[in-house]
Amino acid sequence: MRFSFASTPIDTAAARRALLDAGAGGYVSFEGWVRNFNEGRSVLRLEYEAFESLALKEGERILAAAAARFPIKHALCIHRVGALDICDMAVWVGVSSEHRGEAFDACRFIIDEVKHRVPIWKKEHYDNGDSGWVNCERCSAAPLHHDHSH
Amino acid sequence: MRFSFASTPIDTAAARRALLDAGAGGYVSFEGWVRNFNEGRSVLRLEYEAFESLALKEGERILAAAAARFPIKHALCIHRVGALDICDMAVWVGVSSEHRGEAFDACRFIIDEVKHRVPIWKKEHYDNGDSGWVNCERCSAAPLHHDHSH
Amino acid sequence: MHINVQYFALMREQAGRSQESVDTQAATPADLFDELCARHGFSLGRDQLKVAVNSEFGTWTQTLAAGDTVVFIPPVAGG
Amino acid sequence: MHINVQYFALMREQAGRSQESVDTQAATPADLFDELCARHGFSLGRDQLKVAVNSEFGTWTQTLAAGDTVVFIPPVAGG
Repeated sequence: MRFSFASTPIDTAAARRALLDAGAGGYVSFEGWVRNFNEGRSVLRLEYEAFESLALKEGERILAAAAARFPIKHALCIHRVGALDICDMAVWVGVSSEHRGEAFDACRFIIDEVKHRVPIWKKEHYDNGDSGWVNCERCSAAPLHHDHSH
Repeated sequence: MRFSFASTPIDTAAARRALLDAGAGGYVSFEGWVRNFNEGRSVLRLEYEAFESLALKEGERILAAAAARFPIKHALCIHRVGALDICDMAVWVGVSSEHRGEAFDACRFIIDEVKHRVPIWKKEHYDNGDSGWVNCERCSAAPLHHDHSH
Repeated sequence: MHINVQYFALMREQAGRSQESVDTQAATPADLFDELCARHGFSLGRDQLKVAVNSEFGTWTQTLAAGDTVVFIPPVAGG
Repeated sequence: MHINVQYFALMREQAGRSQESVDTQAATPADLFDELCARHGFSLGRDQLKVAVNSEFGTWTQTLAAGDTVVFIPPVAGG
């Protein structure tokens, strides 16, 4: 079980090979792609920044929790850092297991937890020249009244 | 939306490219791999055979049902036919969508339906020299008392 | 009348062929199956099979027409 | 005592640096944050941040020791 960062495009073929297992019948992978809009704004590109020393520990804890919770064979997660363009892959999760149900469940668990717990930040650059840190700018714009509906 | 058969290894990179979409933020893929055992028996290799003219129609209906049921961008399914070895990929499903939840749900729906509805058959070859058509041999061995627990 | 029959998987092995043209009086797929089962000795019964007529799922009781292509579909196992 | 502070993302931009060594009497991360907020004018409040001490999640009220490295963690957005 390994969580890692990549500053260049994620090599999914190599990562997938690490999950091969003669006893595995199912393999599920998730890729997060950079969309051209978010919350009604047109996005041109992104930057990801991580607090890597803590993020790596938290990522490993998520993979260990997935392995404890679901009877899987292998799981990996790789997250990009740095500048990304539309359609680039921001994050990859792969899980192999004996039966497919566990691979789906574990893969979804891992990406959900990564998005909520791992200290990684995303700055969006918009077509009007603005930019902003996702989940931060609106909070900071209205710190006493933020409703976290975003 | 396309369902297809392949008699050579599935080109997942090309299939994935067909799902790219600047408005898609999530991509989920499933691969079915040939396991080295099934129902307690040691498996050496497999053969897949399809009733292709009906299977293609039924596969397209499944992809259309997934698109009607989940707000996805694109979906594809490719199934191998012919002889496969352990760890070979037997089937691939890929789905892209704006948000990841729909991609997970649709991908799982598609593979579940393909396994239950599409006229494809799998013959397993065991390490003791026996072979058998999955879901058929035990039924036919005890046609009056089959409990379908397999 | 002549009916085309295609066989797959276990049915193909037990029929010893992947297709045949049958000259039959069978009015329905059920009648045709019983006739061919007597000839080939299939191990699966009608309750374990589905039927397709002209590359579309059909019913055991629909009326067959000359030139139809019939497939008896054993339990599937894709994926 | 000296405390090392690292900044990421919005906090880094508002502090105008990615790290600094602070000579402080702050006993806890909460005290340290209030001191640095007065200096740098962070737009996020403590209720919107988490805190890490020495590359592990910590609490606002734990006791700081000389040489500790502190990070104020804004809302995350991985994936």
